[in-house]
Amino acid sequence: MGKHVVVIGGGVAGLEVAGQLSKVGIEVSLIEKDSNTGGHLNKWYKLFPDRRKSSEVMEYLNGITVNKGINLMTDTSIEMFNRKRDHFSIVTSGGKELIADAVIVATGFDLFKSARKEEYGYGIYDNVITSADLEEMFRKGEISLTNNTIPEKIGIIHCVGSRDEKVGNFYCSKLCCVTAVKQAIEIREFLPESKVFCFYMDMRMGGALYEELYREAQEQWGVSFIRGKVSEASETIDNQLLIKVEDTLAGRPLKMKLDLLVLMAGMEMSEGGKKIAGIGGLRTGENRFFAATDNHFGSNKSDIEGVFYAGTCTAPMNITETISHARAAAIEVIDYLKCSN
Amino acid sequence: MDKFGFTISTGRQIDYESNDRRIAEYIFEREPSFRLCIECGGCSATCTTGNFTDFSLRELNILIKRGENEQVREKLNKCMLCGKCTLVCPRGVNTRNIVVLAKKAFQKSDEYAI
Amino acid sequence: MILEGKKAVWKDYQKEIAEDKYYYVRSCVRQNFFPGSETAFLKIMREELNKDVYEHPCHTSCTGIGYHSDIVPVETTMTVVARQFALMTEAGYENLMPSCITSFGLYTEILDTWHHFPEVEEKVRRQLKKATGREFKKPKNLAHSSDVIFKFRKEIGAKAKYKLINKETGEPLKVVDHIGCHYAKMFPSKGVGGAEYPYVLTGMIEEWGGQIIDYPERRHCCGFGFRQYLVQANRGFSVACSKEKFESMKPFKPDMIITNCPGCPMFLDRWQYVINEMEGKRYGQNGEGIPVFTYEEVAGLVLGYDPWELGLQMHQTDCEPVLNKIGTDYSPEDKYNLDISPSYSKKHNLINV
Amino acid sequence: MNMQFDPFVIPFNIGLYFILIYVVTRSVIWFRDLSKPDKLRLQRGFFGLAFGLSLKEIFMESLLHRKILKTNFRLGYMHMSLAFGWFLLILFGTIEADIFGSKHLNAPYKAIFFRFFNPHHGRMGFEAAYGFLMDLILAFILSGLVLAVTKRFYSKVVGMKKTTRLKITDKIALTSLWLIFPSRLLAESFTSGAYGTGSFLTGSLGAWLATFLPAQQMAYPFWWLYSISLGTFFILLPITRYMHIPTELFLIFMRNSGIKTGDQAGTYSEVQTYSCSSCGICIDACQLNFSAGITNIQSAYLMKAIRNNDDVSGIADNCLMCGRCDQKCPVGIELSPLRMIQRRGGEAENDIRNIYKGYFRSRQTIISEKAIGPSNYNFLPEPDQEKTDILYFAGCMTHLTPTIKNSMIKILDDSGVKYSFMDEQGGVCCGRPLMLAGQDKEARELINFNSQMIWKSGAHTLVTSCPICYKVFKESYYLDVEVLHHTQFIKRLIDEGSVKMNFLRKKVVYHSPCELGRGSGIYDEPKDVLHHVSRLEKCNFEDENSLCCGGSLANMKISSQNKKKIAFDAVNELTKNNPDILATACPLCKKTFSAVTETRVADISEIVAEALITKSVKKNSASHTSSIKQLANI
Repeated sequence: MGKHVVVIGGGVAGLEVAGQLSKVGIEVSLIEKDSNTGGHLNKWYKLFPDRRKSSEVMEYLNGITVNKGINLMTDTSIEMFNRKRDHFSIVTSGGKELIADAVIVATGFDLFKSARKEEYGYGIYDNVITSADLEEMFRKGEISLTNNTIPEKIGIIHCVGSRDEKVGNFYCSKLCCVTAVKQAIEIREFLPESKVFCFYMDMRMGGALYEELYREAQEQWGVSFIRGKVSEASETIDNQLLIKVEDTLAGRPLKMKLDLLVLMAGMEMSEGGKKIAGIGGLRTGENRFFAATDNHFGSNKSDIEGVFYAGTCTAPMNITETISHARAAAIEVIDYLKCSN
Repeated sequence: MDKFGFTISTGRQIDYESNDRRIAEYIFEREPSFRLCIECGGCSATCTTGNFTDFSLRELNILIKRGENEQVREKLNKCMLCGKCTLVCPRGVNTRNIVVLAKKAFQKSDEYAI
Repeated sequence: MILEGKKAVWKDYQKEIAEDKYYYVRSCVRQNFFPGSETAFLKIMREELNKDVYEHPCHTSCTGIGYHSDIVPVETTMTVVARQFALMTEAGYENLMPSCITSFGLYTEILDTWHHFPEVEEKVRRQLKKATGREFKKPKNLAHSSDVIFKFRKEIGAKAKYKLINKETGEPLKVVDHIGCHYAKMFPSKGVGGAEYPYVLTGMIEEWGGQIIDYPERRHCCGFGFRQYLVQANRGFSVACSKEKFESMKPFKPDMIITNCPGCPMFLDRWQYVINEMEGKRYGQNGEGIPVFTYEEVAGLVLGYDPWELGLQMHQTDCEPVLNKIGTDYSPEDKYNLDISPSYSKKHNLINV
Repeated sequence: MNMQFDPFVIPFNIGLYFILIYVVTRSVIWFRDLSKPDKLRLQRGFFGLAFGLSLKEIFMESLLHRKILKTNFRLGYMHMSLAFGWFLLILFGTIEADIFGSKHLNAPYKAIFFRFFNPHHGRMGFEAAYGFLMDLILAFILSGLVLAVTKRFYSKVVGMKKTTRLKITDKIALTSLWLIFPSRLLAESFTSGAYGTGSFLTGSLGAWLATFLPAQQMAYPFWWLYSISLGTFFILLPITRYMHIPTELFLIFMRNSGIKTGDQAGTYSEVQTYSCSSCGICIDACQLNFSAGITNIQSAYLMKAIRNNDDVSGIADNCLMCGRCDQKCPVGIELSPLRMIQRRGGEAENDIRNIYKGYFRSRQTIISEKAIGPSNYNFLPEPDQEKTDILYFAGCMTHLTPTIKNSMIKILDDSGVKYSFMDEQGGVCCGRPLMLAGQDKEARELINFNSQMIWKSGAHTLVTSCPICYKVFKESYYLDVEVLHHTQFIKRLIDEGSVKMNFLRKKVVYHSPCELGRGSGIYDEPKDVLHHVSRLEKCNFEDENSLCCGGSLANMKISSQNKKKIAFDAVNELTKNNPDILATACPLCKKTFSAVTETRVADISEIVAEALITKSVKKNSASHTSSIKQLANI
């Protein structure tokens, strides 16, 4: 029908929606700020709950986008975009102007900057890392400390930057719990001699097969789960990490030495997203993610007609949900373009 | 010390490093389902003994795991082994065996320090 | 430990510290804990740095101790503090420089409260007017005296006679810094370097040649905690806090402890004696304790002041180990028979106390 | 020519006299270790009816193996041919030696090796006929032997799913046992071949062998082999399972004299342990084996582990105590009581197995607290119970199945009896679970508490809903009140006519709970009650043969998954011809079954309460008002 849609963000959501739209013959321009598409997926080694390689998902996404006539613009960001009567004019960092009948915002999320939880000493203590850093280690195929020794006791802190008023994030990032469980298992696979401790506030095993994974972690891998928010970490003379936490189920404070501390960084509205929100005048919610028009049946719609949302730019989602959300967005757009004829 | 009219108070903190968790290890080895406890407290709620005193199997579980053995020792002996806990446990933990094994473990540790 | 990381944090916690014209308010307890400190501070400010530091004779306690012991209601405290401000205003000063960490914390807290609840400020103004007929301007700049020493650490370093270096080995002294809880824990943005990795004392020590050591219980309170200490029955808890710190710092073999709070040096110093009496434990090297100093005393030492003039004989844990290490020239025999005759004062150019 | 002696008989003689001496000494020790009353029983038995009974039983069981024949013919035949056949061989051999021997009353070896010493014997007439008989017996034994050998290598042949695993001494003994009769056959055959004697078996085989072998020379080594294998077998006997051959005689006699397995290890428990022939019937009977695939803890293995002084705690604790093996054991060993003794013992130190230990093993003395640590129930309140006629004790498990509790209250209220609900607010455990864990001393504390409650109530009858409680109330409480399971109580109410009920047109299958059925021998009352209110149908596992639900408190080790497997298989059997209701009489069975089946699982009391024609309720019960409350919140 010779319509043109601009998709902002080449992550899972962006690729999915672009693929779906090009399938029905809509001309799609996909704008990605990085030099390659895939976003966070590239950083991850394996995915919960079934620990399949993230590259497999990437293959799928490439399958529906590569050579499908999608106009992909990498290393490109948006400088301006505004509505001109029935279409949008988008100016890219390259100074190029795109005219679009609809815009899909799929700017995704940023991982919480763990250094903001100063008391955990990320970037200050040698062996405090984030979930993303750990995935990097998994991909390299070796988990080692800064002095190149193998850690024996590994602690995982849940809810870093989530459900935490102190860093201004009241919401639950939803994926950290299951990521922690997944990574705990992977650590034990890599280091059969190691002991892994998860420090959680609540175990939020909502998704399909999450609870089963949790059970596996306990039963087969002997991961210990300790309920309590770690209050502070500090380095000991032998370069270990001393953490303080209340074992809320024992009702006693607990002090423990660890070799490696992994912070389950939460999800935050991406910087790119904030920028778009600014220049596009799009409404964001208290959690700073994009605010959709309706929580139940308008989760893809923005207040501006013709601008749609796809994926984690609206709220924390796992890949399954992101892909569904993106497909839903595609339907919304197609529907909108039909009516706008 | 009378000289000062006070003594240095000792904390309630669980010191994971210095605690002795061999009792826990003994049980883990023989009753793997011990690992499955999610501290829901179902056992404590239905407990026949708990009906009369502050005995809580949930608490006992965690104290064993943390190696707070002295507390466990005196609580342990209140269990009647009636088995209601095993029936209500949502995770299929063989709770009775945990108590029996814990008793055995203490017995052993007393005899020839396991 | 990744120093860059810390530096990054320190960058986030810069604070504005006035250049000159300070209105100095003394601490209630330091006068008799370590009287040499404030004296030395004034000498350094006036004679070494030639700053205008004004003290008002009518200045009273800020009631912080009473406030934190839950015996003085906050409104009363505010009114008393308002009076301090009034005195400063009358004296024509705008840069408030408390010597006490708790006062500093309290002023910060009150100013913040007034900022968020102007009506409270108004009420306090009315009360002060009614009670004393005074009026006040809020201080333009509020900095703790350790902030000021931090600001001028380089100047002091330039004039330094000694460095915090072991003159035998040439090794920098290993120094534990202990920051008063009320300095930044309540308002991290108001402390140099913030609450988690405070820089205020670290900066001085680095500048004067020492080496700061970071140990697990760095953040822990010294145990003063007002109610904990004031009530004898609670002292066991108080001393336990200090002990926790000593146990944690011991493996790092610190040469000395530097503090910026009236209470902390007192307790870190005296509790070492108490713990030794009760349990026969000592935490320093070769059977000694760990000498505890205030930052003014340390500044005085590097500037080459006489230790006994600085009042180091008031310390229960002997300071001599440090004096010997940095090579201070001092007369051990004078330690307890300090004759404050004008002649002695002349000889040691003692400022008139 | 007629020799009187040949060196090859020496091994046999050594073996024979060794075993005779050993058995005598052993029996002396056993007798000495008996408790006074048991000694008396034994003496009384010896000059009483028991002796006769024993002889009969020994003949029927030890020789003919009637029980095994009944449960499994081929296996029975195997055991019979060997035992009975050998017995006949010895018997007739001796007679033969006495009649035809050079002189009468010979040394035993003369009978055993008769052919060797009388090679010309048996050419014609009566001698030949007798020879024929001897060959027949030998053939009979050999046929059994063939079965035995094949069983070893392929147990299906004798219709068994599992066969016992052996230790090395067993293997040697077994080979020697196997060698005995073939070697006798060959020895006799060669001799016959050489002298042209022998009957249809030895004769013909000998003749044929002689055609291509030097029979004369071949015979001698086989006589040696025969003697040696006999000797070895006798010497190894005491440290192998074949000790059961002599021991079983003692067992039968002691049992008939009325001696019972106590709760402590002693002569009788040891005699039983040694009487186990490891026939393996218990293994096939065990649900842990055929439902959960646990194949190393069955009674045969327990008996063996005890005989070998192994650490048995792992085996002893991993058992449902359903008592199916007790029922099936052809030797009639009281397996569950023996297991309980081991549980009380806790973890024994593994014994260095020197030969002496094998022949005279030290008996493990049993101190409950030593093994398990003390308990402490001083938190229990002062027992106190209002006066009443009938006392109802629901039990812990029943509190987890409130419908049973409420149904009983409904029935009790309606029956008009004066009753009181002993553990309405949740009482103290009956003590059986502790006993099953081997903690009798601790259990005693709880038993004393409950006993005082019961005495204070002045009730004449105690009704309980839980078979576990019932068994312990009946057996381990020393009460002067009548103890009834609620099925018995309901039966009585029906007979007295104090409750009336409709007939429910429902197809019902009854699952007999272990503790109630095999445990306490109550099979009929439950079924009578069900007959009264519903269409009770037969199933493949009735009464003694009924299955365990798997939920048993007795198994300390079993995982919840394995429990489920057992429950699942049991339910499948019981619901084969899909009944409307799977009825049981135990809260634990109900709970276990309900978890794994769509079919409605109901306690008999529920079904009765459902069918009840309620009269105008009279005020007669202390806990009446509150019981109505409970009815309300079913």
